[in-house]
Amino acid sequence: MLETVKPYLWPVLFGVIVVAVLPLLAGYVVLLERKVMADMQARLGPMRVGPHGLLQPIADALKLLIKEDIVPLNADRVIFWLAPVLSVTTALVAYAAIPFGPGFQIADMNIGLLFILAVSSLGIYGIVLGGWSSNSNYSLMGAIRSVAQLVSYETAAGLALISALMMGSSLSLRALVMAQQNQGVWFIFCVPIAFFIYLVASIAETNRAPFDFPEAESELVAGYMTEYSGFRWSLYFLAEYANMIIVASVATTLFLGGWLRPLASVHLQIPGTRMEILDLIPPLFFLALAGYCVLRAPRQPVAVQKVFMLLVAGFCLLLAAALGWSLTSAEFLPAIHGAFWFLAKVFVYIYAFLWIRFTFPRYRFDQLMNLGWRILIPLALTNLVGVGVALVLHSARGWGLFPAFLLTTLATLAVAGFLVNEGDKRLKVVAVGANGE
Amino acid sequence: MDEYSNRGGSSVSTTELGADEIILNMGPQHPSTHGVLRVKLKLDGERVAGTECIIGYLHRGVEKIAEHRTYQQFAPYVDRMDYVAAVSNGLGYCEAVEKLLLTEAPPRARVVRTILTELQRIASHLLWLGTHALDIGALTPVFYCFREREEILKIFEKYCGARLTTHAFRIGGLQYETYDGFEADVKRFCADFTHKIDEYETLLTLNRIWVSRTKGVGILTAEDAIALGVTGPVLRASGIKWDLRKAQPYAAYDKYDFEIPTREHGDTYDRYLVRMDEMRQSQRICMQAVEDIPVGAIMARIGKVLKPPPGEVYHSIEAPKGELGYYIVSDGTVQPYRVRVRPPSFINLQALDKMARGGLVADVVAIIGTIDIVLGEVDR
Amino acid sequence: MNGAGALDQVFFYFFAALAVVSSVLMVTRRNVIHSAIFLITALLATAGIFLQLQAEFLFAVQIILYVGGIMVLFIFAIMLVHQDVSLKQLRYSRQKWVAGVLGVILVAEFWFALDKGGSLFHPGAPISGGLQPNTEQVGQALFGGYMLPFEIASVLLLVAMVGAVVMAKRRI
Amino acid sequence: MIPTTHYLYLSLALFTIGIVGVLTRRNVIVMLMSIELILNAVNINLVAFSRAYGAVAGQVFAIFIITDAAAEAAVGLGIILAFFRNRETVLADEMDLLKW
Repeated sequence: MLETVKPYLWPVLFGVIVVAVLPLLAGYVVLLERKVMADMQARLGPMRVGPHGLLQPIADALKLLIKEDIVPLNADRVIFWLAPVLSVTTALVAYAAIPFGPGFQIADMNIGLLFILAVSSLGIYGIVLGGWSSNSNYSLMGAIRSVAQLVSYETAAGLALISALMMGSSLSLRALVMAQQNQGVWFIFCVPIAFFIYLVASIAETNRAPFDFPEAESELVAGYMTEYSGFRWSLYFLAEYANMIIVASVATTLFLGGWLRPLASVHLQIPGTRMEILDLIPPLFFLALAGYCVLRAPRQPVAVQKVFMLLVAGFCLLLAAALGWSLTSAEFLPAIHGAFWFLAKVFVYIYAFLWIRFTFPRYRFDQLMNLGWRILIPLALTNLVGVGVALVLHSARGWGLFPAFLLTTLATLAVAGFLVNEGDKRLKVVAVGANGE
Repeated sequence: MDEYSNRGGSSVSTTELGADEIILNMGPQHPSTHGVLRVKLKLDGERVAGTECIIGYLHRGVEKIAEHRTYQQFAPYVDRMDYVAAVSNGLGYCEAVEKLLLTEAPPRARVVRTILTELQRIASHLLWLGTHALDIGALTPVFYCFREREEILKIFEKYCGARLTTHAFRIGGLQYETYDGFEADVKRFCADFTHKIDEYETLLTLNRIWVSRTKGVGILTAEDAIALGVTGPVLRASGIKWDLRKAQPYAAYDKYDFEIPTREHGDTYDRYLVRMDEMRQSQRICMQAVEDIPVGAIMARIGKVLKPPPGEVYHSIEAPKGELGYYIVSDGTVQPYRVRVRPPSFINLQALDKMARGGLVADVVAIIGTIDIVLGEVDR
Repeated sequence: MNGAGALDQVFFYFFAALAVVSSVLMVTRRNVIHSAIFLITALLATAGIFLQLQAEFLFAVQIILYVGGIMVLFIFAIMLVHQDVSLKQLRYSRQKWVAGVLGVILVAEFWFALDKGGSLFHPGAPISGGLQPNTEQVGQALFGGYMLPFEIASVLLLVAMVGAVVMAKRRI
Repeated sequence: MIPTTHYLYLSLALFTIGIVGVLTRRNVIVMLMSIELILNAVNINLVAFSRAYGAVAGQVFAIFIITDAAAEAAVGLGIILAFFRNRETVLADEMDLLKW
């Protein structure tokens, strides 16, 4: 019996780690978002709880936990209770397939990508049922909008992902990363348009601005979660941020080389040792961070905050030590550094999300649908044909990888220009029509 | 009472297809109705089949209060109407009473009034720009706008001690002399501000999403605008060159060189552009005015007790939101017999139905923003 | 019996029970949304059975298409039609007894057939690893021998799409 | 190893429940959902046989059936919505006019 259980031990342990760490991570993504937003808007952001607001997520979580839980009159209680749980569950289950590093993956499924797509498509139910069971107009409209939006943009996202699949010829996420290693190029450089389509579609899928219709505050107050409060509301929030991390992870794995180091095929070694110069970046980064924290510590206003800042510095030092120590061991090097690079890429992707959110106004719902169906999906299809052609040119005609993809990318760009142009023309016609009324 | 049933945001779901139309209540507690405006939307799916504004949630009886106050005592009340452009309200009222008294403020007071009023126009437009962009979903411009508005409010604070409801002017001139460094402050602000407007414009003017959200949305033709009595930037965006600062100059506007920005389509985008240009023009006026402020008295000789001769007067100025008119009837006592205010927001709000009908729900939000209403002024 | 086999059995009977119970609930619930939720549960349980049968690709397709696509469409439609009224209406039509009897007869018939004839199936010894690699196998079959049916299915989908648009659009 | 007949019994159960659902419920949407359940039961059969005989054809046909179900749901729901718009009902026994 023990033999039966044994292979499941590591995955279960990884799963527990993910489930335990993820809410915390999501909380800090929120803090990051608020800090980035503040930076872009010429203010400071949270500064009160902990130095530079470092404890803000924990304070927020505590506050949400002890808030009153309000259930609207005539709400469908069971579904009202179930919906946020469903949202979070589906978001967490999707992590099962994501390779955070070469050794750190809960399950390497042969249908890994399909699994993630399948599970995240279930996330719709959390939104729809929550909106429906609240018994409120705003919630219901938010729910209906979100269904339409998610269904449309899932198509575009799926089509964009297929081009990476064609490059790596596998559905297993680990195999896809290995393919990028073997071919010596991140897929984003081969299929930039697919990456762009996925970027846009993933913003829409996670309901982030400029596509945040299900919760457009100036129109629908808070959309499907208008009637939610306290802990249930925070579950939705957790699900949203967990989903953000998932789409970022998928994009990282498929387009940005997963856990691979930038310039993974360059091996510049420090003379006399086996260590590579580029591998020194992660420990040095954390060392610098620790140094900064130590410098800032005396400037903190309260003694507790000084201590906390030093603790943060110690934590960074610990990470730097772990990353540095792994340089000496060939076994742990890819595992630990892989996780570092993976998370770094995920955060870059999320930063792009935030940047876009604070820069652009919100689309209107019909414009969103137009963008999805009339531009992104045709473009994704064209791109798919382009990738196919390029692969044939590469493998059958012996073209180089880059000339082949340059050609098809340019062709796809031309189609994109045409589509956008047509869209603009249609807009003008609509405007003239409105004038005529 | 009316054809619309009284269903709030939390009522039973009515989005069935069978009934062709549903009623959605926006406000009075809704994030984007700018205060306590309540709009009942009759929706056909996502299309707006009709709107009805329900106002009065902020009614304080300002006009009635005036009948029980002396002329000077009433002056602070007008600040509470359009509370984001209090200086303009004060200017209109003071000039109206001065007209009633058959007197005029001295030249220095008039120039200072012009400067402060134009600064107030910029501040009001900045607030409009920030909230309008926020309604359309751009989160960042509002903070930039408030940053510059803050500078203006600082100048107000230094001048008269108050930031929002300033009560900056008195009947007959000014209470306070300008503080040391007033000119320098205004000049510094004006010099910086040109770049700041460019900054807002880089964020919005050519942004595809912004253009697609505002162009062709909420179109108001010139005929409709005139028929509805719309004034201010909303009117000028429809292509009518009408600005009281040029048409019947007051304060010191006849001395300065500025233009009246107009556009022709009358949509939300044009109104946006008109207001942006107006801020530039206001900055231009301030620059000219601050260059030479005449020296001399700041208060006309009118005495402490004001008893205007019996009669009536209508005086209007170009407030940031449009024509702000005061109709005052005097019966020869210290208190006005009747004061009637023509607030620009109230009149402009009438155009909402014309602009919103046939559009989408999201457009209503944009249109309420583009009219630039302040409920304190609408309800009085 | 080894442990993996036992696990296999646990999964199968769990999913089977889940599927049957939730489909019974689906037919009997008064609230249409609840019915839809139980159908979703049944479909997910079926997906679990597909997984247990080592048809991974079908497992993903079942969830993406059936649960994530078709059932969302159902819920969408239920939300669009007025559903408050249905709570007060009779659930079952008048012929429910006839239908019940027919159902019992149907079960008896099939049960008899399976009971007597089940042993007549002569499956070869199941391939130990299942049809692996599953996705590739299905893909090759789909684009190889079943190319024509595949294309016909796509035409069917196109027709259905046009049909649905025509049906749903108020003014064409 | 679970015998193939167990899958067939499961399939039978789901199939019968689906049939009873179609025959008894008045709500057309529930009837459509019952039909989905029937198709699903067939899929279980196909996949079970595919596993038992080691032939991929069963799975391919299951995919075709899912395609079919999607088409059916789209058109069926379209009809229901159109009907509901005109008649304000989704009950089968109230759909008793050929023309209105």
